[in-house]
Amino acid sequence: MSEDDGRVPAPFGTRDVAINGIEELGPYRVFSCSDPAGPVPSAGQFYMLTGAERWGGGVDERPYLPRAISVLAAGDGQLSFVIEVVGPGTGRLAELVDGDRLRLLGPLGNRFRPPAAGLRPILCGGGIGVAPLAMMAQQLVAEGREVTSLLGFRDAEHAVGAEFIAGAAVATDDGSVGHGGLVTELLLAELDRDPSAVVYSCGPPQMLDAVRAISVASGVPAQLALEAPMACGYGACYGCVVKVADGSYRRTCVDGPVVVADELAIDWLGGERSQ
Amino acid sequence: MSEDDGRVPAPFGTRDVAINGIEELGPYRVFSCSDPAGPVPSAGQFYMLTGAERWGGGVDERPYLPRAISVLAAGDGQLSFVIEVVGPGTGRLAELVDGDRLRLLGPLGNRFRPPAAGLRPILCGGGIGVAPLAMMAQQLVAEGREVTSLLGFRDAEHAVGAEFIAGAAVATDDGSVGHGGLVTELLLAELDRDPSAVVYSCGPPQMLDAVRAISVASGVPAQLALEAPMACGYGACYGCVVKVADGSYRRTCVDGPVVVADELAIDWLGGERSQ
Amino acid sequence: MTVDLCGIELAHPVINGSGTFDVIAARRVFGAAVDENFPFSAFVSKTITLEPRLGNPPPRLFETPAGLINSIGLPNRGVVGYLEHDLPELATLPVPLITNVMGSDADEVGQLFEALEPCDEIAAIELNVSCPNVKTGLDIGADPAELSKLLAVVRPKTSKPLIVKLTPNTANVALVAGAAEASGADAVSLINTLRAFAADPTAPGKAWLGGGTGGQSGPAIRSVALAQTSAVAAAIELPIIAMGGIANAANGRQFLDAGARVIAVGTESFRDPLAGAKIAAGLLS
Amino acid sequence: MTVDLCGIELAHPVINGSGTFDVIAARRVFGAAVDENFPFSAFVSKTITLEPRLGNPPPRLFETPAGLINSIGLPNRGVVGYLEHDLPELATLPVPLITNVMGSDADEVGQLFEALEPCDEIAAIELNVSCPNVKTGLDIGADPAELSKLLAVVRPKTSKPLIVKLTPNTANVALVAGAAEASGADAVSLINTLRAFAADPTAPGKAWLGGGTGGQSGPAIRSVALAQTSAVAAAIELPIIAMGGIANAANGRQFLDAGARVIAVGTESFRDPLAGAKIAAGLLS
Ligand SMILES: Cc1cc2nc3c(=O)[nH]c(=O)nc-3n(C[C@H](O)[C@H](O)[C@H](O)COP(=O)(O)OP(=O)(O)OC[C@H]3O[C@@H](n4cnc5c(N)ncnc54)[C@H](O)[C@@H]3O)c2cc1C
Ligand SMILES: Cc1cc2nc3c(=O)[nH]c(=O)nc-3n(C[C@H](O)[C@H](O)[C@H](O)COP(=O)(O)OP(=O)(O)OC[C@H]3O[C@@H](n4cnc5c(N)ncnc54)[C@H](O)[C@@H]3O)c2cc1C
Ligand SMILES: Cc1cc2nc3c(=O)[nH]c(=O)nc-3n(C[C@H](O)[C@H](O)[C@H](O)COP(=O)(O)O)c2cc1C
Ligand SMILES: Cc1cc2nc3c(=O)[nH]c(=O)nc-3n(C[C@H](O)[C@H](O)[C@H](O)COP(=O)(O)O)c2cc1C
Ligand code: FES
Ligand code: FES
Repeated sequence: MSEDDGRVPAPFGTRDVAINGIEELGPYRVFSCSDPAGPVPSAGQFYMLTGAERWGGGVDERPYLPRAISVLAAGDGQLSFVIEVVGPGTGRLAELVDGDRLRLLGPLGNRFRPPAAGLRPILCGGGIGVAPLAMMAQQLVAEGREVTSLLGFRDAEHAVGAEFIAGAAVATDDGSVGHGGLVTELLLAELDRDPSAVVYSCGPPQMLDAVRAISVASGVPAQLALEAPMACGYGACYGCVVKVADGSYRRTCVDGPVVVADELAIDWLGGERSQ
Repeated sequence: MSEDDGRVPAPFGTRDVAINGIEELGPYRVFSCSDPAGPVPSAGQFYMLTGAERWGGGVDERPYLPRAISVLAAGDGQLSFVIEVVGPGTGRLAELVDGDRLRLLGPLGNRFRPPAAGLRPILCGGGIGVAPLAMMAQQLVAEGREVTSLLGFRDAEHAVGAEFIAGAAVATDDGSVGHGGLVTELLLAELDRDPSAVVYSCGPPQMLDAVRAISVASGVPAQLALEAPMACGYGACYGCVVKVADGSYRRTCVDGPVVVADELAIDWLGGERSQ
Repeated sequence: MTVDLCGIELAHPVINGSGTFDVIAARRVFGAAVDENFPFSAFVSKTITLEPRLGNPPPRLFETPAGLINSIGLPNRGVVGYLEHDLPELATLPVPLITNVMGSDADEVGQLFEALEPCDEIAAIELNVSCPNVKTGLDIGADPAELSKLLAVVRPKTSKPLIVKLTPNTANVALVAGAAEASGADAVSLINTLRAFAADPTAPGKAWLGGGTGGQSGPAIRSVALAQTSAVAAAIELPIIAMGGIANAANGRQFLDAGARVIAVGTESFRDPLAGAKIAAGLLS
Repeated sequence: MTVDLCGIELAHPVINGSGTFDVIAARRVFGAAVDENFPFSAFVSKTITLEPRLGNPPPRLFETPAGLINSIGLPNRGVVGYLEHDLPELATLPVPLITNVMGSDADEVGQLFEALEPCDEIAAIELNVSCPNVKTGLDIGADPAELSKLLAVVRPKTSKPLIVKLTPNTANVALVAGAAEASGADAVSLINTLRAFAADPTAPGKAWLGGGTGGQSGPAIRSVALAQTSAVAAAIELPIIAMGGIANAANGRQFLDAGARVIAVGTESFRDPLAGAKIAAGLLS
């Protein structure tokens, strides 16, 4: 998926927009902003976000660089995002309140490709990975496609994230909501039932790797939206690479974040730390 | 004034207090906090202040170090301060709102000494230098002393700072309020009228130097509260020095901020930049 | 505000730091706007080596107080791939092209110079001497004598203006700059990243970066960059391209005042791809 | 958590960086609490020289992104004044005293060592080798050979444990540490401040600091300090006292994991005089 598949150019340079809607959903924080100047993003794309004021000054004097955040929903010149706080960058983004200015660059990256005719789309996600899948679900439903959504979470607290996709089946690690176990167990059951599907996936690296392995083993195509630490988001720093099948490295920001499962090297997770 | 004149020890280490009162007065911002754990400060003393959250992230990723701020008033476990924004540190302090936590160290430094019997106290200040003088005025009035207060400001906007000291005579550079000219012209007139006085002064370096020169020339004693860029405020860094009469350097934070006029080297301003 | 850099006329004094802006990727992301509003008055390529390099395994980045450690490992197609794939795209740039190269010895550098020699699209060569000398373990550019030896061999192999990009990891950068000047360099650029280590926050004692150590950039190193720029400006007559933590026009102005002819923006472009243009505009106003 | 530093037993691994805590002033400001809750397991004096020094004219400080440049200029009473005025006050400290000294040549350093030799209150000497060599302009500690020559002369002049405080402004600090080890040092400490320049924001091209150039400290230099600590730990067997931007226990832990036996807190003490105690407590928990 490294060709540019007709993506619309992003405005060159950052722009400041105002936050105009905040919502807490359990451990997640959803916020919206008005972005009349920006092109309409597609599911899978992301923005580099910075608080326009006081970005920095957190633990260890961070954050300093912008943070990559998937678009959750878009329309009518509005964008929304969902954040899970894991460090100083997401922490600062979650502190922003209505009226604060957000600095953004984007939309960036490629996007999920539409399912081939006859293939049933299955969305399979984990944790904060629900964001691009929620947007994909909306796109697919708008096109009249039937969607199967499978979402995995740590526990009941996080499982409220399932609300982002209507009708999603849920798995939790601790069994407190839905299936007790891995979301990929739900995926295997679905594929058992009917393998003529295409899988769209986003979530923690271990989950994505399981989806990759299932896709490779079963021949069911899968599009994986990857995460990687990013400094720039537009191909300038070469920092966000992932190892691909031929042993070389590919930039997640410009040749991703969406990759086809069999494009990844089998040991693509090797350089990753357990988070 | 380098001996310790019975100052009360400051608590060892910073403490966090809550801001519980904010007031705008023209270009000045006054804020109060409750500090039940701290000793009662005296006029001339100061605190090193930091916003407990998000100190940093301003222009050039500053502020990083705490900022020295004179105490404006104290009593009943409350402290108040007045800020004029000149850079990232004062800017951040001025952003703090009710309920925000302020980190403070102090009270630090020496203090204005009481006037000798028979000497009439004249307070002579400029700009934000009004803060320690306002506290000194209160102390003197509480002791039943009559006080002459002379305050100089840039313009009418800043001259609202005269409200910190009841009954102060005002000079402005642009003549928009009170005497048009330097506050030291008012001081000379007062000393002409009755030279058996002691001058307490705080303000911009050029003003303090003029007061110093008047004191040295007239023999009227003057106590000057100096400002210097400070990293620590408690004598650790040796960064805040001022040149004294014997040609050596003295730390403003522990052997000041109050110095007697004739203790300063004539060229003490030499290393200073015009601000 | 036009600036002469070794005979190349630049519209303003702001260029990019090598390896911190990929115009080919930027065109894919931002389209024609990149060329219409090109942020730099010259474009410096990332470092090209003789053979292709994959670069280091991830993670390659670590955010620090007011900066960034990178351990990218100079991924590039090698000089043949560069000439074949990249140069045609770079030839259409609206600004002069400076090609940055690195080799581990005089032989490699010489071959690189010879390969670039016929390309008229390349206005100048920037030689990155932060390559560790296999024998001493020091960067070649850390030692004035080593650098002189290298330049004596390779300088004659190119007719293009030669910019030597010094390493900051040395005891006295002015001595090294002096050696570059005496050995025929046409300009020097500095500073490259400071040797830095990122500890894995999750595994005590382990390196976070796939490449082991890395290089610190960003505002954290600005004061060191300014000190080295001043020291070099006092020691040599050559034009200086200065960089290191420049994030706004006021920062840039300080480097120009310290004696730089041209300034380069690196890490700040990651925060805003238009940083260079904004800084140039700020310098003009 | 007790730590052995060249035979000196420390209650925990956190000491102060030379010149960043003045216990005599702290007692004036904070009273008896300083001794009752002393933040460090040993106290390192500021640098003492043979002759008294006034230090540099102000301004002496410049705040930078995530750090500080200082140009204090080593004000001190000279070794005679130190022994007469400061030592009696320091002798009552609740922790061992390490006296930091600097001299511009072997003769000066030798005299300093001899002057301190009879003082039982001094548990160890830290030798600051960031002094510029008048002939080469480099810091004495920037060159392994220079340092070996110096130590060959002065090492025999003290029976106290000798800590060599290395300069970070060198191409390969591990080589210098190796020279210190081979020449009889009992420990090394690092890093001192990075050579830095602060431009006067109000006067283009002028230095802000009264002393001209200065030294960068604080979190901005932490990644460089970690890299140098790792490199030195890999090269020598001596105990290492590591510092540079340590602001919390997690930072400190990374230096210990990188091979330091003891860590020192400098600039962070300016933000909170109890920083050392808080970091020590954090390491224990
Ligand atoms: C394309 C894309 C889309 C994304 N979409 C979303 C989204 O929609 N919502 C969302 O919440 N997140 C999203 N993320 C993830 C988000 O970008 C990261 O969680 C965020 O960058 C973390 O920043 P932080 O400062 O909060 O945490 P960090 O402190 O950066 O910590 C994150 C992890 O990185 C490691 N790490 C890396 N560098 C450092 C360092 N210098 N110091 C300490 N630890 C470090 C740590 O192990 C830590 O666990 C997305 C990422 C990508 C690439
Ligand atoms: C004892 C004492 C009492 C004080 N009391 C008060 C008070 O009651 N109210 C009050 O408002 N102020 C008071 N001050 C002054 C206050 O501490 C300073 O104005 C404050 O530290 C400035 O910080 P800043 O970040 O806002 O500005 P800075 O950016 O620090 O700028 C202040 C000036 O310092 C220079 N400067 C120094 N370092 C730098 C740097 N790194 N970058 C750029 N410029 C630099 C600049 O020329 C600038 O004009 C007092 C100071 C002292 C010493
Ligand atoms: C991600 C990254 C990659 C870099 N790659 C190169 C490179 O290929 N060649 C080179 O000479 N310098 C390289 N540099 C160094 C920069 O050109 C520049 O010298 C340094 O980052 C300091 O400037 P800054 O603080 O503005 O980033 C790189 C820096 C970064 C941050
Ligand atoms: C204001 C100041 C004064 C210093 N004085 C000395 C000194 O006298 N002798 C010395 O060896 N190091 C001195 N240093 C260096 C520190 O001991 C320490 O090596 C350096 O600051 C790095 O640590 P930090 O980042 O924790 O401050 C000084 C540092 C500062 C900031
Ligand atoms: S984030 Fe910089 S290249 Fe991908
Ligand atoms: S501010 Fe540090 S010694 Fe005065």
